[in-house]
Amino acid sequence: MTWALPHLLIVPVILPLLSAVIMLLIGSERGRSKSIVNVLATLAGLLVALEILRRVDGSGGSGVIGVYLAANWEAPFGIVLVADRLAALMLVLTGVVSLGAALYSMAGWGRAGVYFHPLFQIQLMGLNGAFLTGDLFNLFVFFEVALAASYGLQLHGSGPTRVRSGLHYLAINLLASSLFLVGLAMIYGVMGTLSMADVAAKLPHVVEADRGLLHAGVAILAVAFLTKAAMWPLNSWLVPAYLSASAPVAALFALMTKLGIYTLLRLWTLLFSADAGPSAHFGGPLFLYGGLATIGFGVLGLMATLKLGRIAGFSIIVSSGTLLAALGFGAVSVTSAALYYLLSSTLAASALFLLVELVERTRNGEPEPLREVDLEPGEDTNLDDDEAPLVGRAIPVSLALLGVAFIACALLVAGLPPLSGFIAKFSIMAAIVSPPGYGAPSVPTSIAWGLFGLLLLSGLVATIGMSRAGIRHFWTEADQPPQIKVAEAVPVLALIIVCVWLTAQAEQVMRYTHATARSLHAPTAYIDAVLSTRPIPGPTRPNIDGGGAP
Amino acid sequence: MSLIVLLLLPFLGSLVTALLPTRARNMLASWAGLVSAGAAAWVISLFPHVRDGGVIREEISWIPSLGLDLVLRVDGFAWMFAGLVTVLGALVSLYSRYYMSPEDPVARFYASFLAFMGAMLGVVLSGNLIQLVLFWELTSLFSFLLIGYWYHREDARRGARMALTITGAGGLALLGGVILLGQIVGSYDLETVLASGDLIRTDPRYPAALVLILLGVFTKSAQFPFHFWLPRAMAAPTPVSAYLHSATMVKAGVFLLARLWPALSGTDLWFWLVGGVGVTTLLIGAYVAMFQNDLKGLLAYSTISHLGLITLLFGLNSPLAAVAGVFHIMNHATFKASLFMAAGIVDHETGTRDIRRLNGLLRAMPITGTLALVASAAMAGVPLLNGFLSKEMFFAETVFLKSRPWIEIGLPAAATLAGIFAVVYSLRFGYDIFFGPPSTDLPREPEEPPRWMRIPVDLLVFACLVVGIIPSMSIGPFLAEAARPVVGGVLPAYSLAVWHGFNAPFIMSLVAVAGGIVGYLILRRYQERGLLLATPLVSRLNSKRMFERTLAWFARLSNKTLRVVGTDRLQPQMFVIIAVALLLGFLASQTVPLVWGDRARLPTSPAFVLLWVTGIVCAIGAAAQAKFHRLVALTLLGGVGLVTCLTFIWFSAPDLALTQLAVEVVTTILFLLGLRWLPMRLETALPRLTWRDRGRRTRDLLLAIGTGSGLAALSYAMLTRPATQSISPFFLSRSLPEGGGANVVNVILVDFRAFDTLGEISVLSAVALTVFALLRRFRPPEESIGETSQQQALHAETDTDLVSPRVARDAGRGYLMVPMVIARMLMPVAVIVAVHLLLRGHNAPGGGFVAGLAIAIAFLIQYLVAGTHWVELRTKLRPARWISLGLLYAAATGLGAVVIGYPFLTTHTPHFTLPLVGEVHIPSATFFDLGVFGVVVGATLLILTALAHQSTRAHRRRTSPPDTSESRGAA
Amino acid sequence: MRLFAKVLPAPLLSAALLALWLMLARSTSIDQVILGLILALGVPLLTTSLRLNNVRVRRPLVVIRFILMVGYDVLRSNLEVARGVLTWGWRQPKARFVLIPLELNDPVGLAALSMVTTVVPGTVWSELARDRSVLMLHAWDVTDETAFVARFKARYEKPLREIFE
Amino acid sequence: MEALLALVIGVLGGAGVWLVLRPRTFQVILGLALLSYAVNLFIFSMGSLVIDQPPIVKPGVAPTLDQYTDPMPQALVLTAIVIGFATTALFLVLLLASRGLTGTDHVDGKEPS
Amino acid sequence: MSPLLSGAIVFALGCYAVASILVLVRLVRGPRAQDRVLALDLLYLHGMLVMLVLGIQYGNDTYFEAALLIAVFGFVSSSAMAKFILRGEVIE
Amino acid sequence: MTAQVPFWVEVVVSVLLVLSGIFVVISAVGFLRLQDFFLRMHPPALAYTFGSWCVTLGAILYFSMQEGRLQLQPWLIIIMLSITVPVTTLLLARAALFRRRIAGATDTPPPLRSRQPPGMP
Ligand code: NA
Ligand code: NA
Repeated sequence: MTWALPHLLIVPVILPLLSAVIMLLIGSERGRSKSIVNVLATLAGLLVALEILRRVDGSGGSGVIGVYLAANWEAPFGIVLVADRLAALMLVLTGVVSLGAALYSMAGWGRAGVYFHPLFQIQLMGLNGAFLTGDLFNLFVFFEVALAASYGLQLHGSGPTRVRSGLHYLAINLLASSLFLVGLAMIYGVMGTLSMADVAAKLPHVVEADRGLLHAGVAILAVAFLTKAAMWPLNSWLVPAYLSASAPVAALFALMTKLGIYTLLRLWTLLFSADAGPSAHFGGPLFLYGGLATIGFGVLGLMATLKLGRIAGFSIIVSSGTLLAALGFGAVSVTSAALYYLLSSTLAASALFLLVELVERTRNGEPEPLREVDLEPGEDTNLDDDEAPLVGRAIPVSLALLGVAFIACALLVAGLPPLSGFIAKFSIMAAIVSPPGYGAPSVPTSIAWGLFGLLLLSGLVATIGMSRAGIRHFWTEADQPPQIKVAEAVPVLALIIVCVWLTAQAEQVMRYTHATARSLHAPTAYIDAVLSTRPIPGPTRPNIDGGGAP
Repeated sequence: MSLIVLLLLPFLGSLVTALLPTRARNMLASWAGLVSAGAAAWVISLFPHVRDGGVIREEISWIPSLGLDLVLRVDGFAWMFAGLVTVLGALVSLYSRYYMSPEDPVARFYASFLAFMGAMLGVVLSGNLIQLVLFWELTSLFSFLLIGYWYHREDARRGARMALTITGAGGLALLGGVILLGQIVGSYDLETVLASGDLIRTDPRYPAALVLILLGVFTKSAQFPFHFWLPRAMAAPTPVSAYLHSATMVKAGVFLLARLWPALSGTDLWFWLVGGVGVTTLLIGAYVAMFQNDLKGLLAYSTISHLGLITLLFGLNSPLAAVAGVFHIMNHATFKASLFMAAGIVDHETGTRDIRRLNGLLRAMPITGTLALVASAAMAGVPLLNGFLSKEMFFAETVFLKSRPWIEIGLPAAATLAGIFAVVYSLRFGYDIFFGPPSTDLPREPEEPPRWMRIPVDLLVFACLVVGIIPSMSIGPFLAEAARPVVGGVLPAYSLAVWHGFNAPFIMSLVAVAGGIVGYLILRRYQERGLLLATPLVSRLNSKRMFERTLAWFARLSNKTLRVVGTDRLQPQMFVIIAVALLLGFLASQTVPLVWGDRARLPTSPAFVLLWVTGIVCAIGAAAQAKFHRLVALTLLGGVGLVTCLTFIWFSAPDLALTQLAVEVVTTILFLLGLRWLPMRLETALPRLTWRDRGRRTRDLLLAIGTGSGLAALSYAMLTRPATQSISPFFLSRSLPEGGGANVVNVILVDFRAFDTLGEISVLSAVALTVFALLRRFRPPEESIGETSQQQALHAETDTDLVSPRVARDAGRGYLMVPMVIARMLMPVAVIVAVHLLLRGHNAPGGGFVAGLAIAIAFLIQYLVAGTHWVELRTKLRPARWISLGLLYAAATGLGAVVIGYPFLTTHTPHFTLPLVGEVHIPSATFFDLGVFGVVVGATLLILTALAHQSTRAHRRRTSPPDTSESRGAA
Repeated sequence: MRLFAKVLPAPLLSAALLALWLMLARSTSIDQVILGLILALGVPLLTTSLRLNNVRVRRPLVVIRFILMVGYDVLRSNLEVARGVLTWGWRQPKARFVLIPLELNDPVGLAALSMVTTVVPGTVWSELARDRSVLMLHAWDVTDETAFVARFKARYEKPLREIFE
Repeated sequence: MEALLALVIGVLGGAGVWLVLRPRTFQVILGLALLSYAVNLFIFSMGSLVIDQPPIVKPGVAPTLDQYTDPMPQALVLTAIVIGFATTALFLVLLLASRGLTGTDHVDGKEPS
Repeated sequence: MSPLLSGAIVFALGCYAVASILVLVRLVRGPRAQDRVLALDLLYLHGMLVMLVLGIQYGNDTYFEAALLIAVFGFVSSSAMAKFILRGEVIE
Repeated sequence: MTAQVPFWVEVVVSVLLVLSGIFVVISAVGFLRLQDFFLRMHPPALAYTFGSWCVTLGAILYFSMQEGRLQLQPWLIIIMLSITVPVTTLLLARAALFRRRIAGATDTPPPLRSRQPPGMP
């Protein structure tokens, strides 16, 4: 394992922090320079993430697991940062989405309140840290970092709606954080360690009498993550919070639920793999049924609303449900497909959130309809009505562009061809019904069929919802073309282009996700890499012994 | 690479179109025509390659691991369809040039049109089933854009949406079916699938796969009960209808039926599903078509009927029927396209499509009229026209079918009945509008259309005639090549002669024509009397209306359900989260029975018990008082905090005790600052408790008790179990020699787990910045904007000592004089204490957190006694700067290690030898702690002073009367 | 001299801080003394705007005598009030508000007075007139108000005036 | 002692939960505060109750868990206390903002109908 | 440590605890806010005394840091409350 | 470092602790049972002074003897306490007066007036 730049792993955490500090030092004016710093720092973060990904993927095959001992203390005693394929993938995803959001916010979005850009960077720091850390409590800390910044970003601009939903968002997250701590404490109490790899290594050998306590702790911990990952019935907070947030923030928030998913994926594959003895596959059914229920909930939401922002929110819930259910299968092929789906759905949701703002700008001042649902049409309008001329309307260029972007987002969200949303859905469906012995899940067929059907249904309902909303926003009397700044259009298009790239390069991406899934489901390499990394001998630590747990 | 270019050609054409000027209709039409004609020529030129069962196949690797590669595959059948798609595309392009109004910005039209053509080509050229689904859904998408082209019209919007919903849904079902098929076969490759018919038909998943695929087919081909979107789609411009609803979009369904015929057909399920749906659609479509008054409506229902016919043919499980199906696909495309175009010409020239208003048009437009009449005759199945041939084959198939008796009788009867209906509606289309006395009240004076507009119709009708008269010479070879792959490579014996003798099918044709004419006359009679204007029997059964209703009902139902399973209220959400955690925690803890451990218990100390009696009473009191007596609750909360702090110190956690104490102080001030802006709650102002409230409270109380018990049980179990393993001895043994500090907790915070601490100060910073940002926009409650009641009560007294530091120039007067002296006396002391805590932290209780809080408290005392104004006149605190410098400092300490080649945050303990002092050890962790200190000071002060500033802001906002006495007093 | 005032603006305070530091450090080792000196010099400079300035304390002997006297009073009053509490059922002290005209005007002196009234049980500092001319105390047991006022002024106000004014 | 501490954690947690489920923002914030006491004590209780063995290493004393209490939970609690303080502050300000903007102290920003 | 001193320590701790309970009654009963604030202030004092006695009991001076912190900053919360009662506003 | 403390020291310290305990309880009893707020403000002083001085003194004595040199740190505590306690009591007394006056209580003296008309030197 050769890391030409030994400190590369720390950069995704430190770079945002330092950028935030610089922006704080720049002062309260000079919004322009701050937003430029913001974009540059985010871009640099993306480049670093890409480099990490390149190195982690290495020469293909089993890949390389990068381990960084923060403060030079070996696991399980100190905090380690671990970059495996999954972490690298999440870093890159974060980089792409955040770059989009940062570019978008260049169009004056930072002016709606103070400290937008520093909080943005702190949010990135939290996300990156959470993806990289190999320590449970450190995970909590970075969750809190990301959340603390997200509170500020969600409330950015203030106003009754934001404050109301922000209060709920905060209260629920504080509660979830309490659960996080309780679960964490119990894991420490039983296992005597906080390093995820160490917990995983020791878990098969837990004293039988303690296993109940350990499971209770893990279950409580899971509730915290499931709340953040928006599993029904723990997810009512999501739509209002995301809906009220400003566009770039909502786009960034598309990552926040994925953080919950990531954590579940990481911990469950690591801790409760097939090697975990009596605890193997602990909690799998919960994810399955919870995921199905969550998709169902999302489908209801998509069906019940005309509002584009809500559609975007519920589509996030659907994608959370899909990912949770996929996680519940605990099979390499499903996990691999789910990872691809995660990429596509996150990018799509972010693009959609950015787009929603621009689209709703076209309906400036128009009152919302009284009813959320569309009612039946009046008596059949005569096809031959002379009043409405048979002459089309010219669509202004900006609106046409938005329209194209909207269609792309709709296709992505609904999982319709030809974009990556389709590939993702297809690959999940193909994986869950694949015959046993074909890298196949050991899940009851009825569940697999249920998920299969729900995936189709959610696609249909998303199509209905998106077309309804699209008609309402685009096929309407546009008094004047919407004013869109380049900085706002570019990120939307860029995110869509990334999805197009995902589509075109699906084979390469899936090779990567498949390798990721394979190593996730065989966590020994991860555990070994973490526990065998030794610190650098130094003046205070002249002789590094064999280490390992006492 | 020819096929991929062929496939891309329309899409590229579409892109170019989108970039062309939006109103340059000549250029746009020429371009579209050129592209489609080019594609058509290309396709036609491929015929030699597909002759005699030849197949052209091109593969582009895309996602081989998923079995999804781009496979372009042209066999006879695909070739025939590709020909239809491109040739008709070229004709429609030409036609549209004249049909669309000069004012219409047609760039969007042609762009969507070409893209649709590309998608359709993609469907027919697909050699991979998933790829087929992909293009299939694209046709739905582009047809949506085309149908909704005139989106300013309500009918266009609704029609487009309905089409998308139905066909999109079908496409998803198709995807499901195809995936199953792929799982059965082990490949999505068309050839493999087609070769695995027996494997498929015997697989247990066959029914599911078949149903799903048929859902796709039926929705796309407007089969009953999904037929209703098609008439609605007539809101599209007529060229679109001519293209989509004759030759392409709706034919995609039957295309797939034919395509997968070798793999899926041949079972009873197939027969019943496909045949049953086909015959139903055939009859219903024809029946409804008879009563249509809109030209396009009539054509739409007749299309439905003909599609039903084709479906039925494929459903009969007979190769000959399949050939007939293929043949009818071609014939129907020809005459129906020409009919749509004719209807469009009529509409274009007269301004209406109402059959009742249109009469005797033959005089005004003799050529168009003749063409339309010939085409409608083909539709009716009149001999010497192409429609007759395929219909004759159809009749023959129904007659020679071997099945149950009632089917052997019923099917020919149904076919004949449908034939009668077809004659009736063809007569309505042809005779009703072109004969009789010419209309006088038309919106426009009718005349022949421009010559080029008619040319496509000319060509199509010519084709109808040629095929109808010399079938085997004209269409014969093409039909053979098209049908061969459908029936699996071996064509059944059939003859394309016009005259097969006086057999049963011919009798059926005669009956149909005769019956049709009679039927038409009867219908006409009735309608002249004002009867039978709407479709009898089924007019109540308006499925498109039902569709809309169902959709709306679903939306409403979802909304209602959503309100039950989700909520926008906080309380139920919190309840659910806690309840789920409790439940899951309980269930999980039962993995093995929960038992208490046998670790030696600590002897109980009575004093400690009494202290916690105090704590518990405070906690319960706070819970009880929080609603109406906030200050009381706050006081009680302070009691809880104190006892917690005592617990920490009692059980060997001095660091925690210190921090908890300092946090208590700051939190109390914080709460009090907040209470200033919370108007009083009056206990009497509330209605009495209802039973529902009581129920809710009981429920909450139970959950609270449950959670409390759960927490207690878990902690007791943890407290009593013998500790088996822990990483902590490592910290204890390395703290001093390697971490350079005796206080292990502090060494953990600034060394072993310094990374946590870095995150933690980031949290603190982010929260402080958020609070500041939020308070910048703070709007206090109406009731609290003014002075507090205490302050108002004082206005009567001028000589009071209760002066407000806000207005006083010298805060050291009045009741705050003594506190201020004490506070100012304390300031340097506090600094010393803080420095002490900070520096000693590494070896004894203390550290950056508590030191920072101490400094912050010292400043807060100043604010408290002297007021914001006074303090900020004398010092510039700049808490944000403290935060940023603190963060920078902490990060820089960490990066210092990187500079000398160690991981981030590695600590070093340099040793200096100073004169007088001797050897000095300064662990770099102490510097890190200094950063922590800075952030804590800054964040605490930023939060609290921002809140405190609200008072001064509120007072600045209203023009307060100057305190005259004070200004004099200070003079 | 000016330089001296700049470097050591409050020598008394600096001395107190040094003592405080050494007490906190529980050590009189050379490094702690040096550190204490740095702090004792630096902290007053740092906190100039927020600490007491121009405090002058005269007559150290009076100070010591005063502290001892207060200490004695504290002990005596403690017993008195404790007895009062324990015998509350039989004999209730004559508690009342007492107005004390004040000549002491120095804020620090007044603060010291407030500390004295607080630490001595039986007196509660209740209100000070705005111009510092009258002080209202709540006293635990006052039979003769004039005597109480006279004693209070003599025992506490007078020494404080001597020290601070 | 162990039973007492467990009882205390239970009572604090229960009272916190009760308050967190109440409709008024001030009740909720007090509830969250009580809950964080409970959680902090809970984490603390993972390290077993030890008297007079603070984790401050003394020369000549074996660095084992028999001689010192477990420092790790303390470090975790310390972090949790600080984060808890920060979030409490944020919640407070948010509830004030909500009260000002919506005119009610109900957690949903509107009085229940 | 002799039994005498340990007995005295137990006695003193018990006294503080009993006193805290008595003060708690006032804290809960009030009747007015000033009573409660004073009660809280006294509780803090008792807490400080407990810490000092524990310090003697275990011969460990780390307990004094906490006691000192109460002595220096313990008054702040009760003072702030008192000011709140008096002015309705803590920082003006 | 930790030497055995002479017995007489233990006796003295014990007495001090017992005294402190007794006084603290008395102060609490007084605080609880006295009827009027201003009366209730007196007993706490017992705890603030005698109660804490005894313990502090005991601690100084004990630790000084134990470690063989003067340990004055506990002394800081009573100094700090004496400095800071007045702030709370003073504000509380003032608040009580204020609230009683607002409520119109008859047993409360009127606000103090300055001798000179306000504002005159
Ligand atoms: Na007519
Ligand atoms: Na007193």
